Amino acid sequence: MSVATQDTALRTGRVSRAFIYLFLLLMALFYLLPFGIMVINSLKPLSEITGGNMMSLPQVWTLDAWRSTWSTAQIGVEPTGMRPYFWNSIKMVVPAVAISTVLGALNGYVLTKWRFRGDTILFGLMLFSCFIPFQIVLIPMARVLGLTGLAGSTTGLILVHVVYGIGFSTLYFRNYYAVFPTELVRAAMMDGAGFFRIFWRILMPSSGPITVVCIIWQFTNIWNDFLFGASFADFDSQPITVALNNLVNSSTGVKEYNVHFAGAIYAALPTLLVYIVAGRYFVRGLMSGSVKG
Amino acid sequence: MTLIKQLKLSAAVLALTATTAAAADVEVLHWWTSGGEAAALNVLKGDLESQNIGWMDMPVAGGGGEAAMTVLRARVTSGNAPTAVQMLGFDIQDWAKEGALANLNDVASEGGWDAVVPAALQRFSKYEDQWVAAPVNVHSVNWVWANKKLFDDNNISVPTTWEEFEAAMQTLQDAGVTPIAQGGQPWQEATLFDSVVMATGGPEFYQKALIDLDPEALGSDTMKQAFDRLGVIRENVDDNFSGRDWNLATAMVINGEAGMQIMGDWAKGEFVAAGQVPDEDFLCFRFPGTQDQVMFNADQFAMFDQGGTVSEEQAALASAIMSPSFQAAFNVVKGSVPARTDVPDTDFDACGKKGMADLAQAAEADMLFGSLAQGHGAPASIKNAYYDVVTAFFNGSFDSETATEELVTAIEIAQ
Amino acid sequence: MSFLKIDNVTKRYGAVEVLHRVDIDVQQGEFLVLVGPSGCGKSTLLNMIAGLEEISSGTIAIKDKPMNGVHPSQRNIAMVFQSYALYPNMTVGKNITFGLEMHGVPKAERDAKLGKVADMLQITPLLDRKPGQLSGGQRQRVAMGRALVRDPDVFLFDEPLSNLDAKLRVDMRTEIKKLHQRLGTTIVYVTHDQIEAMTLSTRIAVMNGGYIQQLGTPREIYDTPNNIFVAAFMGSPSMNLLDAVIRLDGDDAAVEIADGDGAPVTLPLPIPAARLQGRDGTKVVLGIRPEAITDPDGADKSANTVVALKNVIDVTEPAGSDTFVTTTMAGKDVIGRMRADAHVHAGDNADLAINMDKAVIFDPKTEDRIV
Amino acid sequence: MASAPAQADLRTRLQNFIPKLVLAPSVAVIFLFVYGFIIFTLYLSFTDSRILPSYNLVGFENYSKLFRLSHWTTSITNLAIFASLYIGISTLIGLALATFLDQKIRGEGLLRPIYLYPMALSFIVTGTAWKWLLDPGIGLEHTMHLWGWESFQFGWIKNSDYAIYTVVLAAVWQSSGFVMAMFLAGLRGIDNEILKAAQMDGASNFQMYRRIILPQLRPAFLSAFVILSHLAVKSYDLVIALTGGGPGRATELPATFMYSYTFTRNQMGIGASSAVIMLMTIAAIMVPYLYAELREKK
Repeated sequence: MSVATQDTALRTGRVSRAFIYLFLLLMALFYLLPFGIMVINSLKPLSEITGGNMMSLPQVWTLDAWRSTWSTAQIGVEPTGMRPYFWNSIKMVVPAVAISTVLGALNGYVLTKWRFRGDTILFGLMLFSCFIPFQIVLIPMARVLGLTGLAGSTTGLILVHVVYGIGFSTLYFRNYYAVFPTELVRAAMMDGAGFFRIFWRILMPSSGPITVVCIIWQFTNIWNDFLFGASFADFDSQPITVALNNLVNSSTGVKEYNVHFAGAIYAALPTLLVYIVAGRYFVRGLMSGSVKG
Repeated sequence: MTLIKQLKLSAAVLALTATTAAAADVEVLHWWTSGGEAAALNVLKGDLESQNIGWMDMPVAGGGGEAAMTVLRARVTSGNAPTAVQMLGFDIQDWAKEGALANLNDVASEGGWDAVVPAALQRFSKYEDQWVAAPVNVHSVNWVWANKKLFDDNNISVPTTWEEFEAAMQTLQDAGVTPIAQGGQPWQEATLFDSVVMATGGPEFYQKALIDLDPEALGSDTMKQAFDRLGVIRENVDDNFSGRDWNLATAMVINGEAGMQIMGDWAKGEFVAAGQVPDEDFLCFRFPGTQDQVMFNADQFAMFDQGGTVSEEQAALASAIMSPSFQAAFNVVKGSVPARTDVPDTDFDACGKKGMADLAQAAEADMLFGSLAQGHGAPASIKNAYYDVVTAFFNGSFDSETATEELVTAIEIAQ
Repeated sequence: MSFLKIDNVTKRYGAVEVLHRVDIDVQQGEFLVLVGPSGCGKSTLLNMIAGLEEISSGTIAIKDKPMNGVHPSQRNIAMVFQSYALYPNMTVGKNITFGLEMHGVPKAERDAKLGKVADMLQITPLLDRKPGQLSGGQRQRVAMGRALVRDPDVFLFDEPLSNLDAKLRVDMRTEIKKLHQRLGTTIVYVTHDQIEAMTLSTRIAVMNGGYIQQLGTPREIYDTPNNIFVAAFMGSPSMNLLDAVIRLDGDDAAVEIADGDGAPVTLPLPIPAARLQGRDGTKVVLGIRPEAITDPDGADKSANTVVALKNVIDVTEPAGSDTFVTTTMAGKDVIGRMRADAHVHAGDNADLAINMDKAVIFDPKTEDRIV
Repeated sequence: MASAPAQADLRTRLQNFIPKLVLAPSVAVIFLFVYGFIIFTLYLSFTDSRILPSYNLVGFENYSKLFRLSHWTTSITNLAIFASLYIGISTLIGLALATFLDQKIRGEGLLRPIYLYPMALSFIVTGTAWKWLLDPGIGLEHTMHLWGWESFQFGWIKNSDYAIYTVVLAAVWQSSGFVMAMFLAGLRGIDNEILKAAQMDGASNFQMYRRIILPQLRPAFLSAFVILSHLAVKSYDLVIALTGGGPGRATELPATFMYSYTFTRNQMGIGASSAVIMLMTIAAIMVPYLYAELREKK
């Protein structure tokens, strides 16, 4: 299971190797370009952007845009910057990711190791739920949140994200646990471990890779959500994507591109961090389950 | 919550004056997020805070309030409506029809709103004879904003007819300038078309076609002619217009890349922000052929019903909005004109003064028309159907004949 | 009184019945092997004893206590799995004592038991390693240690040797047998390998298609298989099964088969004709184990009925200790076992001795044994 | 199952009950929040709902209106173009990157996150960045002109006929790295001995990929297909941020259509009917797939 590299390499000639490297580098450029330009331009003063070449490096390097976006940019009536919204998002994402991951793991565990009649159909139904377009759930969801008294609260947002995250997290864990030896579970059962003890002591310690995949996936999706955040949040629980939208989509006034870009980067920072920190485990995690179908 | 509010309200009634009331908060949903707009709202916020009423800000920018309206839908459905919401035209009527809005009649009669707000505006602020919204401003959309230096350099005088307008565009074209700066979003193209229809068919035709939605008028040759004229304007727009924001188009006029922009009076804010002075650096005039008409839209704040009554904070907010001082302060910044006609024009610049005079005059002569593109001609479904056809034409998918036919069908489906 | 009683047990999945009314009584200290091809139901039966699968009907009782519905951990049984099922995240020591920990055994006692079991299995140096660092044989020991430490009433083994290489398998087999003899525990052992079944068991249950085909000591199973299935399944190389016809002559009974040239050969049976009353001339299946077909010098001297005949040898397979020969009788390949120094070669028209004492006769329709 | 539950002890009965109890909340919320809402939407599609849900049934009127809208046809066509190109190209690029990256490439550890990171960005950020880059006035075309390549032209985003391809471009940019990761994982999971055997059999590199490796990547293909198709169907933010559905309505997709009819046009009935059609389309594609997949595993 240790992945890092493996010898699926073929014997290739020097010309084809050169071609491979060229292709890989060009693609790297293609992937870096848009974001690179955002970074570069967020470090320029506004005049340099509107007057000049967007691909050139800044003549004057400045962090002004970054500073003002974080703490003083006008978002709505208050010049608060994106800082408070950033924390709103954190407060929403962390519990939502944790809950949906744990639920997904438990569901996967039940669906593979405690099978019962109709479990496959249930799983199919859960999986299909990933495909529901979020636009259609807004109104009924709002109603439910209102009835449960969760409207406009971070708790309500967490609920929404957990609900629509369960499908994928269950999928990941189910596929992972499907290849997890059932005999281990049986052995633990005979050793006298109960349902939860087997889960925590036997399955969880071996679920590292898939947990990473699931967390990355959930974190990215929930952090980047705009629709639910805008619709179900109150003035004091709006997530950062809504703030970014307010910053970038203001209808009048000078377009402060450098501030917009800095804002976009702030909004993307945690997810980027998650990818960079956990990315090495990502391929490993995918390998150990989810793509094995 | 409701009970507390009622208690507070009765306390306020007992004290007979609003200022002594205990502090409470208003949550305001709006899409005024840019620097200037926010500064204007801050006037309102300060006003309320002086009355010990806190301001909870709930901005949702995007799409001229479209995003905010979606949020509103979710909030109302969940029973967690904001206290006050920025709204346009028919949206107010639609929400009032749902019974969601609070009756502001008491505040209105106290402030004498009936006398100072033009009747055409009241059509949107009132539902079944009840005031449900407090109008902040009146924007008008049949404005042309022009670069004065380019006009002077090319000896162009302010056009007053279509022919003169066409000639002016030609002159600018010949001089190597983009004649018309246009933003490429459906609402901008439709806003332009509003003026073209008015100029081509006259007020009666406009009323019949775009407000009463008479299929015959919609499918008439006059409409086709209006599309033809829009086509002429399209030829005078650079190819890079698609997707462009309106203020970027304004910037083109400001820095002399383009000669004119047909846009609502909010464009003025961009000129002012760029340090330009009306009549010296830029010109504002009515779209040729619509000199006597004012095609308007108005931002209003609707108050959401909080348990069958107007809360004391809502009342305070409504009267603060309608106070002449706020109306003046806000509209000077925003570029629009006050919704009350009795506000002195002293603080306004030349364009503002002209706008106020035009409004008063048009109100008098019954020449005040809601802009369809801005949601003041017909409900949102019709407005968007109208967008669909106009933008398809402007982007070259239809010729004028197909566009006319499509307009009839699209509006019929939307009804 | 039996120690483990399987009484009329049936297993159904929905409408499909996979085990049919199984009855087995296991006495204390017995080593019962369930053997059969894959899909015969042996693992299902084992899992039901373990409590890992529900019993559809019937009863399983241990020490006279019905176990239906009792949780696996409460049955005082232990199980060794085919894949060993060692917890990959725990050390060997932890693996062994996990069950004790779950049952609330105090740490000191756990350690004492662990030490004893580890000594017995000679795995003391491995206790701090993780399963991933162990060889197959070591894992096998750990798995057994995990079962032993519990000191259960019944040990269950689910094909425990099938993941080992041939040499290790033989070693471990011996070790399991030793362990059984030393501890005198009751064991139920599942395998598809008939050699394991023969070598280890005190009794064997041969299963097929959800039925017990035969339950008996290894000797009984081997010498007097109940039916063609058991006869063919047990033994390697497996029993020769030939089409034959009964010939009764007065008191003498015989069977007639065709030799390599198609000529009829009569083979006398060591039983009175009365036992085949009324079957004269009927078709039967004659079963002869390979070791009953030998070179004349290698024939069992104590046997009563040895038939000598000549037949052409097609193939010889010297296996060191013996030489297996293939010849043709009744249109089929027939395998015989000769001494290593019998000096036969392919193509020889060799002398063969058939020990008819060991012959069995089956009814071709019911496939049951007649004699 | 017909066992003897009366005899089961408490612990066993509890143990049998717990798994279902654990699964129950998830199943309940899925049934309420997904299938309940789908049924609600189905119901709405037969009502005259406008600004808020109404319960006044009008039969198939919304559906007949829907199919008279040229705008709807456009968005369906666009989805067909977008989804097929997006899934196809992402898969191809992902496969190519994974294959090449699997050739013992120096610097793989650096390249992999570069390919992968776009997935971390929200579609809003992606859309904003690409909008800028593709705008002929300020983006790539402008830069090329400044660098002296005057004849360079890349104005797809402004062209009604080509704008949908810029949406494909940005979407591919975002997800192909993710697909790469899935294929890489698949490649790393292939047994080396098979490859050695194939080499001994004299298979060329190309044949080896086509005949041996690709067929073994089937699970990765399927996972990629599920993830990409769900992203394609849900693509909303990207279009809004990149083109706003324009020029005109040229890049409208069913998701944006549904949103605009439900929320900005106050024609919730038509919006709901479009959602129903969309869900039916998804179901028509996904249900057989899920059926085949899940049955196989049993």
